[in-house]
Amino acid sequence: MDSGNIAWLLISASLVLLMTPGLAFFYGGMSRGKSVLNMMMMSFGAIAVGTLAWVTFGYSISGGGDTINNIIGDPLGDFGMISTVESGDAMSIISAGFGATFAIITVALISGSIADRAKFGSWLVFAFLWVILVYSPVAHWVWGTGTAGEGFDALLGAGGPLFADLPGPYDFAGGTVVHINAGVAGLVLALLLGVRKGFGKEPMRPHNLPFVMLGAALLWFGWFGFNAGSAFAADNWAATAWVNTTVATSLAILGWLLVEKIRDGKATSLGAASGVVAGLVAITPACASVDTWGAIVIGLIAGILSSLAVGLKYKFGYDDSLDVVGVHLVAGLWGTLAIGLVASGAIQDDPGLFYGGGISLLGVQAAAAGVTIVYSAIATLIIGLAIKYTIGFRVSEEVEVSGIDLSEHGETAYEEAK
Amino acid sequence: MDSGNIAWLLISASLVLLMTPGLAFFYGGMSRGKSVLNMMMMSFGAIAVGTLAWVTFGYSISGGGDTINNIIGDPLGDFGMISTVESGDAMSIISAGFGATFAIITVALISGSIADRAKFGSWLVFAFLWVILVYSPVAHWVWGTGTAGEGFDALLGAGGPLFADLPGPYDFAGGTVVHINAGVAGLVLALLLGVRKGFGKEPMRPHNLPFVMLGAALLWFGWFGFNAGSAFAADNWAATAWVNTTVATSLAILGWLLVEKIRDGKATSLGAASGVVAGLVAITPACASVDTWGAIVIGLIAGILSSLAVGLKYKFGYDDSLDVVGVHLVAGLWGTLAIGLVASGAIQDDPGLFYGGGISLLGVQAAAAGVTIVYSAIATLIIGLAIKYTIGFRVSEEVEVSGIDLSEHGETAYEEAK
Amino acid sequence: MDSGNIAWLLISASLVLLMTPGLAFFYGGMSRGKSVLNMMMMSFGAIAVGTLAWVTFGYSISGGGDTINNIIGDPLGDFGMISTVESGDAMSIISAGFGATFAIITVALISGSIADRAKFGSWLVFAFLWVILVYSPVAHWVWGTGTAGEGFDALLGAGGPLFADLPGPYDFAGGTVVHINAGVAGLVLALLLGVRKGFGKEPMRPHNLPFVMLGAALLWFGWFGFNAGSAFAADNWAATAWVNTTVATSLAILGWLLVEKIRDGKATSLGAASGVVAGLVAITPACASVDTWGAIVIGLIAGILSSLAVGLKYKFGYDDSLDVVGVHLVAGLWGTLAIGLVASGAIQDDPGLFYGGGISLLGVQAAAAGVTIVYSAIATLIIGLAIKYTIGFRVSEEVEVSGIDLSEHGETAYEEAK
Amino acid sequence: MKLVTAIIQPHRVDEVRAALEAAGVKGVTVSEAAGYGRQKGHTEVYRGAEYTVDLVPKTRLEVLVDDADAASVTEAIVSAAQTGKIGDGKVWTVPVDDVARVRTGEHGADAL
Amino acid sequence: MKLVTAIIQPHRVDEVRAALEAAGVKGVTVSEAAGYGRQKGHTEVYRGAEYTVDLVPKTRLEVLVDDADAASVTEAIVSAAQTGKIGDGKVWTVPVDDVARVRTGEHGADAL
Amino acid sequence: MKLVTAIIQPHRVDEVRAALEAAGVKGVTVSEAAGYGRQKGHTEVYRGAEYTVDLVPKTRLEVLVDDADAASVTEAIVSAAQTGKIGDGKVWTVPVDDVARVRTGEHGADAL
Ligand SMILES: Nc1ncnc2c1ncn2[C@@H]1O[C@H](COP(=O)(O)OP(=O)(O)O)[C@@H](O)[C@H]1O
Ligand SMILES: Nc1ncnc2c1ncn2[C@@H]1O[C@H](COP(=O)(O)OP(=O)(O)O)[C@@H](O)[C@H]1O
Ligand SMILES: Nc1ncnc2c1ncn2[C@@H]1O[C@H](COP(=O)(O)OP(=O)(O)O)[C@@H](O)[C@H]1O
Repeated sequence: MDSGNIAWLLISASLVLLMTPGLAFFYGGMSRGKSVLNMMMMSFGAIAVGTLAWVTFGYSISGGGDTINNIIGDPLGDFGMISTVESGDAMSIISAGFGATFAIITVALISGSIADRAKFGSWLVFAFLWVILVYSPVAHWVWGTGTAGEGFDALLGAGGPLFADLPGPYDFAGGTVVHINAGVAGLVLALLLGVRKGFGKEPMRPHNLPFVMLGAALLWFGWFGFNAGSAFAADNWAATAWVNTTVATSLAILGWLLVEKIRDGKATSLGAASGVVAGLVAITPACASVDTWGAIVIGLIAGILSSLAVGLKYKFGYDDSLDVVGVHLVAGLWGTLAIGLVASGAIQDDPGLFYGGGISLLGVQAAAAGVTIVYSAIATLIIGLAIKYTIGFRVSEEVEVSGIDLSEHGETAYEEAK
Repeated sequence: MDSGNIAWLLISASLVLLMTPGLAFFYGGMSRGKSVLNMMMMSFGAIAVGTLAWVTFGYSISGGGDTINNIIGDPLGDFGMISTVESGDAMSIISAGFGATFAIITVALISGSIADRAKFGSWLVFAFLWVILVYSPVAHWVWGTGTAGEGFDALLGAGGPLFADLPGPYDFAGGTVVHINAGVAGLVLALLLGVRKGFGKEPMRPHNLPFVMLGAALLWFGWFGFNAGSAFAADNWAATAWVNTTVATSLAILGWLLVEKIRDGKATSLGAASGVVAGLVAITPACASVDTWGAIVIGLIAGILSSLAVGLKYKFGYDDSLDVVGVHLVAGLWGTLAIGLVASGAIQDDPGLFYGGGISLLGVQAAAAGVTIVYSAIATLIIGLAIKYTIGFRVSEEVEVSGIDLSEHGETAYEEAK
Repeated sequence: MDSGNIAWLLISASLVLLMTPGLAFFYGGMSRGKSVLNMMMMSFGAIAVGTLAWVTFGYSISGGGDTINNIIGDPLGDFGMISTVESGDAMSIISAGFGATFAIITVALISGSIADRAKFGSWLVFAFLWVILVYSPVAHWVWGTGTAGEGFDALLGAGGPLFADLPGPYDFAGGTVVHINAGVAGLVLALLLGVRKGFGKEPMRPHNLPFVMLGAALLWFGWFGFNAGSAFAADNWAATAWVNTTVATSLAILGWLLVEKIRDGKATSLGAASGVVAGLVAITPACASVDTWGAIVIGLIAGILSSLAVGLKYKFGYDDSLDVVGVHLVAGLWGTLAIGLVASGAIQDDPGLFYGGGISLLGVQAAAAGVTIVYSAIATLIIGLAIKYTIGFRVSEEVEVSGIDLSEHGETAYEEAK
Repeated sequence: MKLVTAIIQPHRVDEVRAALEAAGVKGVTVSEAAGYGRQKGHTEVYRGAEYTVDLVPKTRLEVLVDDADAASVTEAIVSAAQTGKIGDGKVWTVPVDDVARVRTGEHGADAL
Repeated sequence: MKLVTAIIQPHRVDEVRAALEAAGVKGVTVSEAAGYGRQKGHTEVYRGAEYTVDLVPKTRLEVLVDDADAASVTEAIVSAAQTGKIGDGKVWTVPVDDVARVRTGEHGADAL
Repeated sequence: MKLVTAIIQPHRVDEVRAALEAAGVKGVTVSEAAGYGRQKGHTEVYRGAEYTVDLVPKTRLEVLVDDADAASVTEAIVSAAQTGKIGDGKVWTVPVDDVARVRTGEHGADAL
């Protein structure tokens, strides 16, 4: 046992747990004043039921111990995480905790696409099921078994044509498992629940931009645990991940603001905060694969791409209210694919296309993303439909107009004048 | 010197210091808009005078060095913490700092029971004296000497019948020292200062619920340092404490929301934030004594108990304004006693009643709680009375109505429109 | 490689990065509601362009590798930090990242002096240039070459009369490099841009004091990484820095509140938050040079001095809007000089005047401060003038009146009622 | 001249404004208000303590019009603001002695 | 009909509302205001800079009543709002030409 | 008595207040409002979505005066509030039947 590594994992897990309240502010600030509490409660609720889902079945499914046909871990393999906790092995114990924080933030991310209109109870049920049935299996494929390649091959039939004998896929901290996964699920739920009353007509502007900035700041801070903590050691991988995370995120801010300045004439604070998140998302899978130039390219392009992508929902008419698709799916995809382009080969073995590697790494990255997209879309749809046609998923139009905070939670956020 | 352990203590101390500003937001958001600054200032003031009290006498009293009849540490044993700092021993130095952060948050917790009506100067005097005369001795009994048993035996006469030859008491991170202690002191002060004008009639609703959520989030984040840091090493105890803290807190959220849903029809954000704190409090003494199932039970029941207990003040007519009693005393007691029931015996030696141990551990836990309650009540009352009848403790009714922020601090919290 | 030290540096760098969003809230809360976003954007913008400036040239200039006449590091010495990142040495990599966070917060501090009136684009240009041309050289002189003495001697001609064969100067975490430097630059910019419309007549009170408290709390939390992280190890220096940081800051709160209570009759929350920052600033250079008594003296006097100094701008008529001079320059100077008075000699070699050392340490500290002041003033002025007479630095009076958030960023901060 | 004041549901402001524009009204002053009346408020619960909010948010519109237009403007507001639910609000008219435009100092109908 | 407008101390709203209900008034419109007058404001100090707040928060109540009730409603408000301290406020009455209820389109006394 | 109501630019409040004091007016009630009119609003953009704010913030002043003073008070406000730019606002006068001072119960001119 290396106490330095344990110390880094302990604090990394704490940092990642803080990300979800950070998200509550990022999303909550973007909501309207009459639905900020519901937005925040979806994050806090995700922590509560996400932990329960993880401790009961999720951890076992995602783990690499006894598996069912190598495809998923045995859901009852370590029910209650008891044998891990009683092992007395500090690294195993805190890794189980670290894993919980990833499951939590991933499902919490989805809530942004269904702002202002989901029944709180239904959300809790969704989050519980989604962690077990969607997050945990995908985590198993990518991280549960040595390398992501093995996991996907197991899923698609061992020794299958896709990943065997090819490099990668690489996903250091969760480009596929977390961001593509959550982004796709967000899109599915947005379509399933339908647009909000007034979508595309009424403005629905963010009610508290400093809260959005606060959320972005806490997310960034927590993301150091997310990315550099994914080294599972306080080593040069962690240090590199730290530097790349900072560089890419800074450049994504600049990328997003540049688009705004050119297109709208003004660089906004919402743009800066959004750029922060887009950059963090894009560098997540790649943070230990690239050098500083790679981080610069990934960040800058992430900011540009996502700032353009958030407009798509008005074109296509899906109400992805707080842009889970435009930010997490788009930047997550970009970061995952970018490894195939700009991986330096210095830390991990396989360089990307522009660093002297062939096209195959890019192909593998795309395939991994594709499998995640397909699985996440189908599984999320099934869970969503089951909820919609049993307990119902959406509040009434009247509730939307009068404010979901009041009707779902019996509260209003502010009474500052008294 | 193990740099990994030092690193973990350095960051744990930083995390625990952050808890007090977190508390400022948790409490401040629950206050009315005209008294939020005073509420926050009681926390910031607790940091300032708490540090001074600790550095001068508190650290020496709580310490295990030279003692006065084994009952308390010699108050001038390490006046100014100079000999500790000059020892050059990193673990000793940062442990002294870590101890300061515990003293600070404990006294700050008390302020919730006297919201809107305490003179700021009197509060500072109270906090200074309380850290020295109440917090530090109790810390000595529980943590200052090898085990809590020895400390209490010394207090009650060495070799006394209560603790000698019995297991425990166990208090890993401060169920007795911090939460029961602060909860009792809060009750005493609430009674001493009397109810606010309008208590039980006017609503006095929280003026900013997102601030309450922010406070709860910062408290949780900081609490990782509190609980897992109390291992004084980055080891399996710390890792177990981390996992149990997360599990119990998540379940306490669910417990609190469940009661609300059943009783009031709606699960509130204030309930979720309150559940966070109740869970954190309850798992504090037990975080290294139980396995995951124990954490689930402790958390769930803490949420349920505290959500019911916060209503008691209206029944009994004491104005514990922000529920220091309902949350800290009740959940702190529950967590302390729960060790006697569900301690697994795997990490510490003694299992609880349901894990094959006898009833004696429960008895010892109850006795430790009892001693703390009695001492805290008497000593707090004496300090409180001394202040009340010299410099006065409470502002005038006019100040309460017009707002304590303005009259005590000459400020108003917001002027957002300009 | 010591994983405990790496873990501590990883988290320290994360903490220092969080300081800049903390500053955004500290400054943003003090702004008026119509310019809070611009204030926050100056911090977020500083992160974005500060990182870019550091990665490209700043790191190389500040570094101790190849130098130009020993005066500054070769600006292209490690362009892109590539060779550092590819070295695979965890400590070097994370130290480069740690350095970035210092450059960022230093330039962000300056923005407080030009609240409400700087063009955002011009600010970005300024921040980029200032990191490269002012921050990085000064960092080189003080930290880039073994000891600060060597650096300054190189600057002033090797073997010069000032620093050779004398003790010090000492600047553990950045009294000169960060606070004096930023303070002077703030003064220069405030003079260059001129006073705001209504300065000294209209009140311009802080629009959200809880945000100011939040900012102070995040700054303090982050500052543990800043001060204790500057030990570059989880050791007794770090532990001592941690304790001194907490003690001095607590005392500075008391110092500031004391002045307010005596002078204005009321201790304010803005005063407490300001005291936090003044104390943190003053202890920054001295945090590993003094014992607890030294920390008490430095903190208390810092609070008193800065609380008096913030009034100077009304006397002299410069609009240092959020008191960069009164807090950072004054407390930074005090802390730097105080080493010459109360350094204990126990950790570092040279004791101060009151601890049995001679006057020479004080002289050297003053000289180091002096050199920093002169260089920072001149270089900042040149950059500022260049911007003023090319792209312009200040918005129109109409923009100031209607609010810079709207005109520069096209946003308003709040719409809570909807 | 007349001052027509309307207390309406906040979410009908856009409709009313459109109706006023259609009726040729060039300016309106808007402010926030709250009302008691037949319409019920709601209850909020904080840590088990009930909190009754019986003031319902409303929006106040004020329109200065020529005497001749008062009735038609009132009807325009009533029909645009009507949802048929309790709490739709009131519109009333008071006589005005004089109006001045600050920018020009004009008085009377020219000032509208 | 008449419109009775009252500017009162914010902390007397509940008492006045009760008095109005007792007087048979069914609806009231409430809004926030601030006043200058004989009552003094207060001073706030931020980093040593004084900031004088001379606007004192007040609450405005508006009640539409039948001509006959104007005087008694005024008295009801005055006595319920009175604390005897400077700054208690004013109550005034203006003539109203017409009132309409938005929900039904009724006019006149029926609309109250 | 008369009630003079003015809708002005928020940043002219201090000037108007000074002018009113100079004109011997002892009390004023102030509240926030917003207006549509000739003056244009502005556009805000959030993540590429445009958000048009066409309500411009204004401040409402209300002054109760003796009949004889209504015209001079109106002029005092107009000249103090005037900037000459579109959006300077309106000042209007309505007749008042009666005024009461809450503190004393006085009526009429004594109540001012
Ligand atoms: N007598 C009154 N004087 C002033 N405002 C009134 C009066 N009665 C009602 N209002 C206003 O009109 C609003 C709607 O009235 P309410 O009685 O709830 O519904 P409705 O007008 O549809 O019958 C109230 O909220 C209040 O603002
Ligand atoms: N002439 C006036 N016109 C309009 N409102 C007034 C006038 N005089 C006073 N007020 C309002 O009445 C409030 C109380 O007036 P003030 O002179 O302070 O006390 P009092 O009415 O008890 O003598 C003021 O804050 C203001 O809102
Ligand atoms: N007919 C009206 N009735 C009520 N208020 C009006 C009317 N016309 C204008 N206003 C108010 O006066 C303000 C200024 O009017 P505007 O037409 O923009 O400029 P100006 O009065 O300088 O021509 C508006 O914002 C609105 O608050």
